[in-house]
Amino acid sequence: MDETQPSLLSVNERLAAEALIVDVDGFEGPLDLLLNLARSQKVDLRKISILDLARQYLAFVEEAKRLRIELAADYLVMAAWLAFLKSRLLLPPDPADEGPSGEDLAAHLAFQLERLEAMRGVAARLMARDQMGRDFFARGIPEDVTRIRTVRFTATLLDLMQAYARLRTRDEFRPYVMDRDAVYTMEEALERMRGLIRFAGDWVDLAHWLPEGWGNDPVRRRSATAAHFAASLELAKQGALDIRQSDMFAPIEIRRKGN
Amino acid sequence: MAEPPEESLFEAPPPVEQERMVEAILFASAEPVRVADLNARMPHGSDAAQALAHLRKRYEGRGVQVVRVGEAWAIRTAPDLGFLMQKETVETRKLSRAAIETLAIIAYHQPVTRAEIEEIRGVSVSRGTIDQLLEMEWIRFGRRRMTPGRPVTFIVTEAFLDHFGLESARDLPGLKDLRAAGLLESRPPPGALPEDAEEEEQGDMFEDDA
Amino acid sequence: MAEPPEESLFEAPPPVEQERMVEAILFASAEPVRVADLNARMPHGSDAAQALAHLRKRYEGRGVQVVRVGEAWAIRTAPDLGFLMQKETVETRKLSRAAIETLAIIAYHQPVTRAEIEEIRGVSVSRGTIDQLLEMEWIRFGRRRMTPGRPVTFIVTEAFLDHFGLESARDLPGLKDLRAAGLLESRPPPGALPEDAEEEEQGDMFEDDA
Repeated sequence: MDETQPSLLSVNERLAAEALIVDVDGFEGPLDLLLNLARSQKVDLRKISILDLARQYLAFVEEAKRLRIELAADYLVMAAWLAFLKSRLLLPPDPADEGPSGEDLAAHLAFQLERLEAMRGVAARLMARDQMGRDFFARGIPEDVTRIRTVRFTATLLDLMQAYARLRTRDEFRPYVMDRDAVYTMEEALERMRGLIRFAGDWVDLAHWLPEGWGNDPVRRRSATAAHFAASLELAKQGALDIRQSDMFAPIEIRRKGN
Repeated sequence: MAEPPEESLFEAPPPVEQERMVEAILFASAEPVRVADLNARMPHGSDAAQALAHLRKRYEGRGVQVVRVGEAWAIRTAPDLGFLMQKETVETRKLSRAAIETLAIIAYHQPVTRAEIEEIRGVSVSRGTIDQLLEMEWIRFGRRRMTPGRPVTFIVTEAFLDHFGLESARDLPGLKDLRAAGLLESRPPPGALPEDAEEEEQGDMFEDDA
Repeated sequence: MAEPPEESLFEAPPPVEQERMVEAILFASAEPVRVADLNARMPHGSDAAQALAHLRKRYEGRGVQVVRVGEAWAIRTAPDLGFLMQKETVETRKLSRAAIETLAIIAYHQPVTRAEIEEIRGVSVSRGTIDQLLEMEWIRFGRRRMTPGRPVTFIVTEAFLDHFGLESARDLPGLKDLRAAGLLESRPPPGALPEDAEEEEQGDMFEDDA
């Protein structure tokens, strides 16, 4: 369209704008509306006249104002921006101006419109594809994978030794520990662990090393645990064992050094 | 009559047997099965990928087909026989136009941030739209973008590919044309600071195993 | 894409097509399908029974088969491939106290009879405990004892030695070691086994360990 026919253009544009306003609710924002206007130019989107488009959009907003239709704020923001773009496109470029040229801005708007149009096109193509559950189908009677659980029992050499020792000492054990009250000394623990440590080839939870009869009663367990822990530190210092704890409050594990 | 699997532990079963095994596993599962999972379930030394290639050929033109879904494989009925399946047809929830467009933008621009989706559509994306697509398991969160604010990105899932019968995201209709036309580039508006890092990441997505 | 079914209304589809249809329907159906239902779903003039017979033949020897389920038909995994549909998981559990004590007694006193085990433990040994240890292949039957009743004896196995990293049962820490280690805090009670004899026996058995 030519600038020399403003009146004719404006009549057409007003009519078009009025038609659009009827279903302004049907548009998904200004870009959607612009794309609709652009389509009405009936040319390849790449050859679209952004200047005409700006005019059409502004006519639409004018018409809405005249008809006292409330337009959402983003429509007005777009109108302001397009008015700015229009002036940029019409006025000769100001060499002192730093900002992007009107042509750059117009090109970007054209790109946005073309991209939105393209996305709508592929969205439609995507939805037109054969779809599962409508055009093709998955197995109706899936055969479940059954799980076979096998339990493997394990025991360590220490378990074995402790079990045997427990059997061999069972009858006399109780009175023996009773007279010690509830205190297990560090010396006792050290003595005991020196003998035991060579059987700890793998990491063992220190808690498993407590002597029989010291693991259940909390008072006795605390004493024995403290004694064995102190003894472990001593043995670690002497280089007889490694000691580790994976996390705060996690089990303390020990292992013979040089394994 | 069954050949005990233990005997095959150190010698792979003959190719014909491997093909039968892949056939049985794929038939049994409604979900696509990954090649790695096939190999894990088959006797030691089996080559599921090769067996798959043979099986796929065998089912060409049949009532069911062996299809690839991303890194996995499945058996699906031939699309031209859909008319026989009224009984099996599942009524999918009608997607809104916003949801369909958002889905397409995620598929073609992935990984893509919510801001980018909004920039392309020119309107804000409602929480509900994204939620619906997430719930349908057609999209999922991708890696965070290494830009200020570290926004999350969205990508499409294997279930999406499965639903639309796509072998991979590279097989999206019209993808090549869109890319050739430069419509998948993230082009910042003039005057904005170029976001180089982002452009790079964007380019990676479809290239790595092309 | 879909072949419009109307075209087939008055002329039955070719047999190969009918076979494809039966294949797709059996595959996608959530339950076995009767021949009458197949016919009802297929285009007019189709002969589902014949198509089914062809399909059945086609799947002979394949990884899945067309099988009859009551009055209806379904596709199922070939029986010899059932093992592919099983996933084995191994769970590790600690041996029970009864089992570990029984095992210890057998290891230290082998060959030992059940009556002797019970004497040492002071409680009866359940059949299940012995069975479990036998099943784990940590113990096995030794020679029968040449005493009245000729009771069987138990001894530990190679697998037992393997598991505990022992060269032989002689490598088990002896009583002296246990005592030195503080595991034996007192002398064993004067029980059924004469104390001295036992010590001696133990000494014999494990002396190279000292």
